[in-house]
Amino acid sequence: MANADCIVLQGGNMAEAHPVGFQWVSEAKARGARVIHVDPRFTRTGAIADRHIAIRAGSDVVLLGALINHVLSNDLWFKEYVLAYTNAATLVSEDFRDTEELGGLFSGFDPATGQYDLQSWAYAEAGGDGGVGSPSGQAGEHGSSKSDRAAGDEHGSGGPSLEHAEVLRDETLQDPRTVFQVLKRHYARYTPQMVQELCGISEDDFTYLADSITQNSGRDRTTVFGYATGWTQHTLGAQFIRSAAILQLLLGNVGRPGSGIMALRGHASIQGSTDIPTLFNLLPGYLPMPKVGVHDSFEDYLEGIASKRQKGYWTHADAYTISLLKAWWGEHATADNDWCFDYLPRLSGPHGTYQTTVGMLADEVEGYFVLGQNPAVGSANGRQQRLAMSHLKWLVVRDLSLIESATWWKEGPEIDSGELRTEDIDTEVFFMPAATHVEKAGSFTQTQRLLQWRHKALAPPGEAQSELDFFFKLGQRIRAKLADSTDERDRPLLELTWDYPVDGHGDPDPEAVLAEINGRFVSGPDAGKPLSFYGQMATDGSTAGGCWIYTGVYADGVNQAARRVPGGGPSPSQHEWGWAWPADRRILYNRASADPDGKPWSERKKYIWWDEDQGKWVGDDVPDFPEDRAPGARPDPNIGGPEALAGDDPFIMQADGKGWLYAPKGLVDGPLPTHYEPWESPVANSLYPQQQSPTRVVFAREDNLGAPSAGTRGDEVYPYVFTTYRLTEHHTAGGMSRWLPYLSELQPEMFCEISPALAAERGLENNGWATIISPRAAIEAKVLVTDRVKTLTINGRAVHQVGLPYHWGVGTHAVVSGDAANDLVGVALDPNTQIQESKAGSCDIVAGRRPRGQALLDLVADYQRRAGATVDTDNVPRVTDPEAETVTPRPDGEVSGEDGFSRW
Amino acid sequence: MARLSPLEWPVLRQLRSGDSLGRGPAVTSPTTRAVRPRNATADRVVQSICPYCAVGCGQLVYVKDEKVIDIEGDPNSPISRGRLCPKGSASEQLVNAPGRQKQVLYRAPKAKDWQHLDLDTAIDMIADRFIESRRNGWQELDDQGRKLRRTMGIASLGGATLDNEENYLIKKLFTAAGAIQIENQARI
Amino acid sequence: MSTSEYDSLRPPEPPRRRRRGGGGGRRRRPFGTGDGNREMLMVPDVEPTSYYGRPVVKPAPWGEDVAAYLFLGGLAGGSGLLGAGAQLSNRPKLRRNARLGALAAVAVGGAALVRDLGRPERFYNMLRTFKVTSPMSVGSWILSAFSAGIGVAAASEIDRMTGEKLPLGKLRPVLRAVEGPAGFEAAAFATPLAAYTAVLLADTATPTWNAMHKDLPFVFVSSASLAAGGLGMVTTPVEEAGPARRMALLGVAGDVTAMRLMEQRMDPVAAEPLHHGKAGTMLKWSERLAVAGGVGTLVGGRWRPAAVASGLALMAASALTRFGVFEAGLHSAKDPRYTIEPQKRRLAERRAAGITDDSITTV
Amino acid sequence: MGQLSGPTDPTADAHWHTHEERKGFFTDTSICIGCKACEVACKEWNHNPRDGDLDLTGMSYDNTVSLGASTWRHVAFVEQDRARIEEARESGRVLVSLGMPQVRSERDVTTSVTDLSGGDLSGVDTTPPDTPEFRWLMASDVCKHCTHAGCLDVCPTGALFRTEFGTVVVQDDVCNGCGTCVAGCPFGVVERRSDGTAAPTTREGQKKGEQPPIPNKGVAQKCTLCYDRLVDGQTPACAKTCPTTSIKFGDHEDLVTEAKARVAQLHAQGMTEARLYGANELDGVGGTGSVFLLLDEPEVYGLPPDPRVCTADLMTMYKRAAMAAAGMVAAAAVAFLGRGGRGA
Repeated sequence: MANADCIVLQGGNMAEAHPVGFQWVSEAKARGARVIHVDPRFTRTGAIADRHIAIRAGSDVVLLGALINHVLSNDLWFKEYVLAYTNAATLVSEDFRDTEELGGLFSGFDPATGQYDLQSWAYAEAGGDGGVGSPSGQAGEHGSSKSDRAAGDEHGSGGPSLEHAEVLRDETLQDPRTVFQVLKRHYARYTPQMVQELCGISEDDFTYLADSITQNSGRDRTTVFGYATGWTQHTLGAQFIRSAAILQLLLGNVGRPGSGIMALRGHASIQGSTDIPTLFNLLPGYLPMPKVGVHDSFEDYLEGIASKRQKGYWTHADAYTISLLKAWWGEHATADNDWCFDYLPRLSGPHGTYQTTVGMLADEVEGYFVLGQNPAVGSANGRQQRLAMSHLKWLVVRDLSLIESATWWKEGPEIDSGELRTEDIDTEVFFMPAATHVEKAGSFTQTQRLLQWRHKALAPPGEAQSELDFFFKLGQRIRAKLADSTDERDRPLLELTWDYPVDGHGDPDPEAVLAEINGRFVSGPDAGKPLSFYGQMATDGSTAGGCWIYTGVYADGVNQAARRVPGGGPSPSQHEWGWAWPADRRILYNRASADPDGKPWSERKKYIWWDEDQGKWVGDDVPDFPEDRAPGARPDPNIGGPEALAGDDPFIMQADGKGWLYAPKGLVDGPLPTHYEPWESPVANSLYPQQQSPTRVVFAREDNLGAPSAGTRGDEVYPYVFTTYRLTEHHTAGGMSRWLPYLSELQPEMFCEISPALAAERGLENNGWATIISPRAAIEAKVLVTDRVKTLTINGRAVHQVGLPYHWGVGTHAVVSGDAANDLVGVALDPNTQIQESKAGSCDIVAGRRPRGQALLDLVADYQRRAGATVDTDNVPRVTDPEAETVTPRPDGEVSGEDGFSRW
Repeated sequence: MARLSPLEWPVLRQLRSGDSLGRGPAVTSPTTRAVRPRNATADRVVQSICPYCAVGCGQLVYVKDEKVIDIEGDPNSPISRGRLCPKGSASEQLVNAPGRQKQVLYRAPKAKDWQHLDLDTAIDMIADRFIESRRNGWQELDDQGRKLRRTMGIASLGGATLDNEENYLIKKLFTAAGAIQIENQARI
Repeated sequence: MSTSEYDSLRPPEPPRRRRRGGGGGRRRRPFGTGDGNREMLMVPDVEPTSYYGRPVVKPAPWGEDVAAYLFLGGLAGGSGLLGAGAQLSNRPKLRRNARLGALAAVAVGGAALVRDLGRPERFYNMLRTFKVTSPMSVGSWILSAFSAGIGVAAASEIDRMTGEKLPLGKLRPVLRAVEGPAGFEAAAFATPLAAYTAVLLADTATPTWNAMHKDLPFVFVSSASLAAGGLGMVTTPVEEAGPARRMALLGVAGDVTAMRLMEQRMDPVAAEPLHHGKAGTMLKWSERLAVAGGVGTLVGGRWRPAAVASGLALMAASALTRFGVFEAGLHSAKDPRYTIEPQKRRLAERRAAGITDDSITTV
Repeated sequence: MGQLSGPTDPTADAHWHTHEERKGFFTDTSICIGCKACEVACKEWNHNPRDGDLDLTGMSYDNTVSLGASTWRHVAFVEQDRARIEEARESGRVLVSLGMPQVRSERDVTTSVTDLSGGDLSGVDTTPPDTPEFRWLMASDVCKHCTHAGCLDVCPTGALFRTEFGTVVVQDDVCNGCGTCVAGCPFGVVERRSDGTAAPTTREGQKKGEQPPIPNKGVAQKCTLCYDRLVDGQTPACAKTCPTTSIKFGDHEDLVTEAKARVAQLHAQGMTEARLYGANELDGVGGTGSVFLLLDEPEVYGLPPDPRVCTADLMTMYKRAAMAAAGMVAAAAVAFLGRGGRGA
């Protein structure tokens, strides 16, 4: 980021959320880079940006789409880059129909299930049959081209599968079916006027932004985008990111120094916890969890990840999977039993935290582990979360202090309101004290995929223990109790490799676990030796490794994540500090930092280039490309795998080696980002008849009612937009900050931020109290009246926004407590990522503190009644304009899209 | 001061040193003259990483008498160059927080308060419940007779603040047990 | 819904007064009307800006003990002087009463000072150094020297009063021998004792005190004189109390004149706290009592009851002067206006006069 | 005897024989992001207790209010609209037009800019920015470590002393809490930590959230510029942690040079509201060890516009006191020499 010439921070408040990361922005700015902050609020990031542009929460695609339109229609795109490195020239299937024709929907929508059939979005085929590489009819892949196959998350390190890499291209870009032309048509209606109308951004600001990024892109210059939960936490969060990606590809800002789209993530190991996922839909290394009916056999499973005939490194998924199974089940995993593939449980749909919550409320889930997280405060619709926990038989909370998720049964808001009585709650609660980061050794993976090892400084106090220790011992205990079991279903547990070396206290050695993750040779001449890169993984069971993308972190038996050469060593890529996956590359797709001929685009932006004399790629980083593949190489694409990558296919994890302007697969809600209004919005979508994302995941329940959208009856009851966010001084749900006096005193009370105009309209005073009411709950907060929150003019009407930090919760153990903003948030999810929409919702705000007890419930109910909010409101009618729908539903009972791009 | 020697009386030191205004070394106390930074007295310094956000700032942990006495930024880190945000700067307090809970607590069904449980008993009880709920929520086949081999009785939330190794063990154990409802803050 | 028990506690009256008495708690005094934030945002800057109406300087953490000491120190100093005069002019009753009064005042005043310390047990550190730049240090040495002398002199008086009952033994002759010199030693430190407290207050960043730095010593010595005179009139029969009366009268004249002159020469904004609130009231009454006591002395000073009444009035006047000045200073430190306005004015004046190189703000 | 005003070397004035470079801070508020890491790092290092009552103040994002006994770094937050920004820009222009000694030629400006940024300047935007609609100022305040420190000179016990680094430090083991320094500071920095016996001026928290016993009760407290760290060659905690280098630590002389270059750079970019605070040794406190770059008048940040160390006038005060004392002696003489009042 420090190398960028222009930095656009949108959907993220970097200075507040990542002050230390922001030093690189400061540095770039000191060097002369322009910094632009696009956010609903004037934040601490805005305070030192060159310009802050206020945007209505949830309208980012309109702005980004308009920028794409601006770049395309003014011929400002980076021609050589786009032609060579993206799929701009690729032809799209004739069956594809864009939103232009269908009132805001793409072809393939099934209103009955609320899902798309992705087949018509595919690339055009030589044979003209349309499917994404379906040369032979409906075999394998194509039989299941339903939306649930499109698993963005599973492609965390690359794109989704294509059957093969042979695509039709028109290098002149003139064919109306080229991605380029499709893009042009799709974004034609995203005009600066539309930006003004829907985002509340003046044409002047738009021009400033557009000029800044286009003038700072090209051979000599680069622009970088930074985003955070301001983009992900929407019903079309993944598409927000996609639209930035399209823009960046068009401008040539991917794979080069000071370029790209940076995810600014909020937790120490949030990247690590998707790489080695504690997520329902993934196995380590972005291998998918098998799904019933799709992955019933091991062959189906492998074929589903990547066709052997596509380009790139995903074609070796079989080796990665078999190595994983060998790591888990050791000698029990053999070729004969498909390497214990059947030991893996099968998914039948999404099993995310909100589906699990519903499962708890239905008494299906009995036991719940809450590990260093605080769902009673941090999850959307907090009341639903707490009520769900009261249905559990048992709950294990592991944390440093008595967080609200451990104490809701005696001091939660529902006890106060009378909905729950402590003596009626049957849930057994175990509070297990956890170890802090200095009381255990282990690795975190930070936001740029860098693994850094933490050494243990001292032993945890009292009965506190690490998760590693706890789960290791729990596993031992469970296995001991089941030791005599002959039950078939206990075999995966009993045959599991669970024999890590332990210290004097019986605690497992974390380095041994890291070694298992890295992988080793199980047989052959090198048996027992650690693998040094994932290319060594074999399909014959001779290697074991728990997470292929991390292979190399324990190369040569050395903990590479613990490397601590001061400053990372002399190289500009700072290689000698920690270890980055994959294979210690610091910039992904860095082949794109050179032109198609392998020369640096410019001296200024030199990074990786082709050295003719040595016959290989050289530069400041590990080339993220086959090292000796010459720029001019043009292997037969049909040979598949990395060998099929041409010398100008920098996107080595994509099935066609190109950057995707148009996503024929991988996203379940459209191949091109399209603006829909949030689930709850007081604004009508002026771009399309379709108001909301047609594929959003909704939970139509009494405890999750939605506010009427603009134009429907009762829309005046919740007239304001609220948006939630975090502050520098606190950490997420507060478990690691509200217990610390030094942080608590800096932001001691829950507050809301409103504009002077809204304050005048509602009679609110600075530092007085306000009650904020949504269809889910009512909370109270102190008021900050400030010009930092702008009242925007949207569609000619004033739209007021209410800003709510979400760090506080109701309890008595923290140094500071308060009502939780997340209680207001409804559960509506991005179908790609299953991330909830916490960045935009509808509410009302009135002066004074909220009522207590039953009166609080009455207040919320009264609002619901006045708004006419029921389980049907904005939940059932997914398609705003039914006659625009032309797609025949497919009779297939599969449940909708799980997974996605979750990068948060 | 005077206890040491009457000659050390600062007034006399003022006279001796000519510091008539009593501003400098003439008025220092023995404590001041012997001052040393706390971190220089540490028994050991351990390299670590900040536990808060995902920037991954380097930290130095100073330990004395098996107690953390200071946590500072690690100037050698190319990520953070020794700097920390307010949360990172507060991490010594995170470790030594006055409100930190160090004992296992257990709340029985319908109980109005916590009781203490020893660690081993707690793990044993959790293991029993794990096995039972796993069994109760077991699904061998779906309604079309296809293999599911899973349990819906157990769920887990968390992991984004945990180590890769910890997440790995959790995922491994839960998957082997057939528990699929595993989620973390990556989605929240 | 729209009203609750807390609504009535919202601004404009700062709601959190309940927290702690006295100067504690967050001083959330609005600057002008409304709260600071809204003022910043919406009210155009007609008055000089401040940071949410927060004070710029901090008031000394001194309680009324210190104000009492200002009075008692002056009283002691004046009495010490009277005592020495009586010694020289052979007025034994006046001498005795002045010495005893001085000792009592200095003892109580010293105790009050110690009590006001944050760490009273470390009071002896006051003599750890000698710092001419620190009126507190200089004062501590003066106070010690004065106390030593007056202590010896008064001890001798007590011994005489009790009919030589004090168990002095062979030391009695010594005491008698040094009594006189001790009284003069004390007298040598008596006027410094009465005057230094003015420097103590003036040598601060407290706007009203600092603005008084040229004239406050005159006010304080006058006030000390009238108080000591008053005490003499109260304690001493009229026949020996002539000097006390004259000293009181001179004190009253000096006090009233010096106070008025001082107010005129001060920055008008910095002088404001002398006229408002508690301080204003006290100073108004101080002047009235001083004049009344002066008139009483002049008219009825030779009649014991009138002398006693006048003496009491004068002592009260002196006490009110000290408390008033003390209070006005603390008040001036709590409102940023008294710091900012005079400073801006003097800066502008210097700039207008062509002096542009001594500003703390530069480019 | 040391000086009481005007330019001087404070370390030499304090009769240090070992000579260290004078140390100080340069706080560049134009790049402060208001994260408050400095406040926390300071408290953590110095083990200062939590401050305040854990109530929101309504003062933007500032909930620690001011420097005090337990808050030695304080971040101010000021929200301003266009009118105020224009005024600030204008007042900065006035400073330039006053012909202050530090104004440099265009050429110098360019050179210093280059020095500061170390090369690549192709992208520097030198067009004056439009006056924005709104701005949010953040500034981390700290003890000024004045060349002529009022607190130090009025301290009767020698608890406050000038270190070999030219900084001003309270010795906790010496201070008896007389409080004179509190009134002696023209910047309102020093405060006596509440001990419960004297009138409390420290906002000691009342709400829950136990903390360890409060150290140094009843004793004057302020920033030490991490004296204990300096003697070991370490950087003060706040400067070390500052994510954006808004707080810079170093040799005072270098910092003043850097500060002047920075203000020139900002002026070259049209940000005439930028100005330095404390970088003038001719000012009322002889220049400060902690230098600030501000974007508005000092009082906007709660800083005095024209501070003058009280001891600068000390000789006048003593002279006047001596005159008054002499007057009192004269009055006493008159009283005794006058008629009457002597027996019968």
